[in-house]
Amino acid sequence: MLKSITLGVATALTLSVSALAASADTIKIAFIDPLSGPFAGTGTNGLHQYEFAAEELVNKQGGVLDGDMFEIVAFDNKISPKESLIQLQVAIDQGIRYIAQGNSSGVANALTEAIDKHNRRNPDDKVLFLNYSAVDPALTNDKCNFWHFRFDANADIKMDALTDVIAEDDGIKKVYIIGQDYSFGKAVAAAAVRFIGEKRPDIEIVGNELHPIGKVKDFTPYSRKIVASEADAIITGNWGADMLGLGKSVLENGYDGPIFTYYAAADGITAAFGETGEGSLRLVAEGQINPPANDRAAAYYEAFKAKYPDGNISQARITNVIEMLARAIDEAGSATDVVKVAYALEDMEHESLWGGSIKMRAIDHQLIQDVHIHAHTDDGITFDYDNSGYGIKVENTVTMAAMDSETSCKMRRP
Amino acid sequence: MTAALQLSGLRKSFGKTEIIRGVDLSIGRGERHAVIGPNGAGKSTLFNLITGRFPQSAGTITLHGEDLAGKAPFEINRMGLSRSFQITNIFPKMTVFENVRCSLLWSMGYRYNFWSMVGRSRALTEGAEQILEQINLTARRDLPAGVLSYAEQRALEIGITIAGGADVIMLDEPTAGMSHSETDYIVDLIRKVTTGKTLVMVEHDMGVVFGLADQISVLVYGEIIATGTPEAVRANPKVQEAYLGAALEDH
Amino acid sequence: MDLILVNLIDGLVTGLLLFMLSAGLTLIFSMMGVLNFAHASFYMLGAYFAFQISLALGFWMGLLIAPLVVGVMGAGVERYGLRRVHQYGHVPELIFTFGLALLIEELVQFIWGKNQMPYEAPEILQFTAFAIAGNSIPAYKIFMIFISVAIFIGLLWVLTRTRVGMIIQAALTYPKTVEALGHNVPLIFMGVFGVGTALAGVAGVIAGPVLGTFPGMAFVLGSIVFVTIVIGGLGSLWGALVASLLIGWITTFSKAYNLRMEDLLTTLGFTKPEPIWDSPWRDLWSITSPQIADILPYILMVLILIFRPYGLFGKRDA
Amino acid sequence: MTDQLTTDPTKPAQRMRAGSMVLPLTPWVIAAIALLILPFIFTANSAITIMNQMAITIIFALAYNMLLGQGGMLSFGHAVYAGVGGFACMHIINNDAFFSNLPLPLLPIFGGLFGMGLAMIVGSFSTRKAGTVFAMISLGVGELIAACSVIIVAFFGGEEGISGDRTYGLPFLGVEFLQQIEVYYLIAVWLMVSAALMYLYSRTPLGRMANAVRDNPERAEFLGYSARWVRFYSFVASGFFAGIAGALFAINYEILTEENLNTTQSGIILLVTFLGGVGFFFGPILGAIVFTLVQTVLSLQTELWGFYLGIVFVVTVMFFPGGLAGLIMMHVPAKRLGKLGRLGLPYLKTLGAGALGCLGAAALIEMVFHVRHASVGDHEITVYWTTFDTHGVLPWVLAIGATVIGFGLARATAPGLVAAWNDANTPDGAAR
Repeated sequence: MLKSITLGVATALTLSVSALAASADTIKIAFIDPLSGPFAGTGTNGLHQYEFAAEELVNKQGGVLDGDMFEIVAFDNKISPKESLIQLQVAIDQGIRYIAQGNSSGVANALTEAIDKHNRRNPDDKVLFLNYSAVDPALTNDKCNFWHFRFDANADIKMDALTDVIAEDDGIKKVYIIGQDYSFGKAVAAAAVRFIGEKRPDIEIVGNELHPIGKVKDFTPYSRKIVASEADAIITGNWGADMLGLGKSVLENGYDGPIFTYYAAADGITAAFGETGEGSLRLVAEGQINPPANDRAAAYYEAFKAKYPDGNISQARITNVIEMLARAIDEAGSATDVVKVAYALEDMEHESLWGGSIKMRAIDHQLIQDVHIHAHTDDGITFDYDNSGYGIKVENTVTMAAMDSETSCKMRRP
Repeated sequence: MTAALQLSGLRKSFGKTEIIRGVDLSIGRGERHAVIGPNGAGKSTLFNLITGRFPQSAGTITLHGEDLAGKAPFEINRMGLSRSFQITNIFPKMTVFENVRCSLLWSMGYRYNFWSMVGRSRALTEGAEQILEQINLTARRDLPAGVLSYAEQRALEIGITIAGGADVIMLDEPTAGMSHSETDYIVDLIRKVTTGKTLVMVEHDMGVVFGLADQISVLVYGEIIATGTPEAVRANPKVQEAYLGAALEDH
Repeated sequence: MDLILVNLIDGLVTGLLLFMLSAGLTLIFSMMGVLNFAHASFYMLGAYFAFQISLALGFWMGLLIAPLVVGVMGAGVERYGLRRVHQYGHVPELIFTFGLALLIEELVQFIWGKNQMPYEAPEILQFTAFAIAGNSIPAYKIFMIFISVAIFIGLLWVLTRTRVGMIIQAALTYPKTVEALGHNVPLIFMGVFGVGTALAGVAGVIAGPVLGTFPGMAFVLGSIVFVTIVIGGLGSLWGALVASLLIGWITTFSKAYNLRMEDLLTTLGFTKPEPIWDSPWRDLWSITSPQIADILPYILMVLILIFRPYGLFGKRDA
Repeated sequence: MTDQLTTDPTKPAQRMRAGSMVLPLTPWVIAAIALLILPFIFTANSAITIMNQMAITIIFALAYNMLLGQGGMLSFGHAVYAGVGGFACMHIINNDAFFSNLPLPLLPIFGGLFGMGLAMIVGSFSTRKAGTVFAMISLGVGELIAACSVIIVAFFGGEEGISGDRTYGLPFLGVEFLQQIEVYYLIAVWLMVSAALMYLYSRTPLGRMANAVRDNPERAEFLGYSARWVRFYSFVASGFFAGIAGALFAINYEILTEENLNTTQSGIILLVTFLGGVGFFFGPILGAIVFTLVQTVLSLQTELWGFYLGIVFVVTVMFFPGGLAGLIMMHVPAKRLGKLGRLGLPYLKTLGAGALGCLGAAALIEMVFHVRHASVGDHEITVYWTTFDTHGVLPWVLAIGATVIGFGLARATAPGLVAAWNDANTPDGAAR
């Protein structure tokens, strides 16, 4: 890992010397995500998935254009917006045109604005932002711009899919919504209320609350409220320690219904939930891991595990990013003219490695794809997470979720 | 003419223990007044009451006719009363010159000024150098005060005390812990720098007391049992009985 | 009504846990006049050591050994670190413990990595002790209450019934005098620091399985422990107990009930501005008690410091 | 040899006569020239961004040192003053009607005023006491405001913060601040102005009394000054300059988030200031430069940079309480005696050996970390531009050897260094 960080990044201050344009035979993609600090695990795992995807899906297939190779250059942003902007500058100085980032919508918001400003102020070295994981709906709505492409389904789309499943379950009469007190948590709560109101007006929302993000030591009082409310289902957008804390606490304190959530897999969480989470955890995500959608996907996952025995493919969409970018560059006939590449990405249709077809919607640069509801289980798992024996298995699928959903994006095109 | 410092019915208790048990004392302008008494008589407490370090339990203290009740030390200082401490109390990390200059700032009207440079003020520099001259520390002016010898630090403390131009100077055991030659030196110094000012001091060394004071009060168990000229106090049988015998044994 | 009882028990668990940390901290402060910023880091070390020991020897040996190891480390820190820094004054001491807290966190990450450790309560305690209206009270929580109360009683006994305790008590009120009486004050300091950190270690051992054993656990709890002893009154053991329970219950109850600022403001006679999403006060109106539960102790502390700087039970001014 | 304050009393230091003291211009002129030409040496935008970051940190650290170094007040929540100043500026930037009439270079004044305003409110109750009470209130207030940043979305913008576009201000002499280099010069000018003002402040009566109150608040009270008000004014002044730093942050990054306010940021500035040295005016400047470099450059080299930083910090507090500046100033007496040269060889011996030991130890730490945490099968590590297998014996022997030999040699040569040090600090012919 050390190697990969040092590889691309010459010492920052001597950059003036090394700030040459990318050489003709490599196309560099800057990976700006946390590689140290509390989220380093997630970041590092993401980096491995990028490196592996670039190697397997592009470089081993002969590269793009006339044999140009992809190279992932890692930058540690310590999950701080400020650091991200510095690293963005470093990346641009190195002649990198493609910025990939995913962890934290806060960082993504900072990056998308900075990139928009940069491209306006420096028309000669424009860059594209490949957002593979930040799901704040605003990024493809009010805050959308031409340079930003989102490859994950946004929070609203996922909630749409999630509530489809809830709507079909007649056993659910009462729902408790709880989340972290920040933009994403609020977006999840708002979407949940909206969609449940539309699809199942008879469901009573017995609780809708926010708790401080990353500050709650003990979720017991929240669990008590949830148990006391006699909710049949919990919806939460919590991630990381907040997800683990909330989930374990409600289950230990007497709750036994389903917990619908976004992020409760891999990075140690699957292992930590283990048996406790069986039968309760329901995750909404794109990318079918179990059962493998096709032989190619299975082979790809096996190869990945052979290279990173401790790793997980927890962000299947990364392969879509790499494949679609490669195709767009080929179509545009240039890796340096990012405007052309961006136009090539717009409305691109693609067969995902993980099954199903996907499409980059032009009006808001939101990728439309199949969204699955997974169950946390150890039954029928081909590829487990955290080598724990437990993994996630597809239970329901919404094809091309939210294909015609509305957007408030008013894209200004160059 | 009002007295420089007037105490009436002054009392102070800590919990149930009454340390100062009704002190009445009047110190005239220009007087050199020494408060003596055996250990634990309450001399330092009396000092601390006058300078606002502790609030009194009862009674009044007036400085030039103004009541000091409820005043903070810095307010009392601004009214023209300055004190030294039994345990050397200077600014050890600052230079000797800085120590003296800081003590001049308020009296020279700088208050909380943050727009003029102290280094630019001729008056400040000259004032401070004059004080250094008086306390014979000119040669040490640029040393951190903490590295001075004990006697020098005591001299500096007296310099700081008088620098602000207060007309009532209170010295708490200025010669404590000094050798004979050092004591003589400090006594001369005190006499020199307090000319024309009201001096109140607590002192154990009878030589110093009789050499400096023109009025003496004897404090025993929180009460003043005698006040008068050195000769009168020396001759007072009550004092001899209550204090001098004991004190002489001590030393 | 049932829920109130459940919350009282939950709050008690939180409060007692906090007390085990703040008891050691307040003892250390009263003896040495230094707020040990790294106190919660020793709590974290306790959890990690216990986890490591439990892998080999089981939970109970962890409970026994880990606090001892932490205590020895604490004594070492006092002997070779703090004592040296002491000569520079209080501010460098505070900065030293602050640096130590950073270093311990980095050290833990260095050794155990960044993920949460699978440190679990022992099998024997993994059952529901009883349930009140569908809310189960895990046996482990009862065990936590039991341990903390036992420690409190033990501490009280040592402090009031033994010679060492007398000396420490005296040192709480008259630190200089005790020194003058010829007691080996540096040794007492080292001992108190060791015991204080060992107490934090115990807290870590028993809290690790419930609150999670991860590198951020010290940071999450760190500042709240200071808040506790400041509210209780620096140097007061009873104050620490009362403040711990107070904080435990305040946070538990404000999370368990949804008090809304909107209701409060309306009761006070304010009218809600319309449309609310356009008003500069929108965030004030939408505040709910769970949202601010964890910052209530800070508000309480600032108020206490303004109006009663020596805390609820403190005798000496900080 | 650790305490830079103990000077030989027999040899009065030849300090500049206070009476004739004017701003010693030379270092300032050098600094100004350096600031002017740096962008011509480091031309990359990222280098300029890092220099901007450095300059902002310098201003913030100097402001912080007005409290810690000059006023003796330890704050655990100073980031909020910079942060609030920055947030206020961001709101000004987003207020089109007002901002389009305001030249961008004047914006930091508003940041300063807002930082100062907040400092006045908090200072009114926090500065009554110094020491632990002040530290605790600063921590409490810091935590409160940081927590508010996600609750009070209208002002702080929640988790994603608020952002704006600096270029919509009134063009200043035709400059619209589109490019980083233009922002660089704006920040550089403010750096010079703020640093000079803060330096001059320390020379005013209030600045001098801040030192006096730090050393001995009681004595200061008996000189006519209220220790509380002296602290209050220091606090407010510090808040003002912190606010300026925050405003410059807003201009440079065009975004402010919760991380500008949180306790981590407050801790960092304490670390920066203390590492640089609180005893001298230029200490925090050194600290800010070194820290920014460590953060941006070392963190690219190793994941363990926080670990090394923690060690360095604790070692500094324990052995060099004067920080970097203190270390440098320790050599002033020897230089005055003209005997600095005599330290060269002993330094080379001991520090060279010590450096070898440190490098060995660092390699060892990296290897241990790699063996413990690298993914299974990943045996390759690159340390000091050399790639090798961590499961082989040779690298371990080398690293352990370097550590042992390095520290062993350092220890063996240390007495020689101490002797040389004493010699260099003793005037020739002085009887000792």
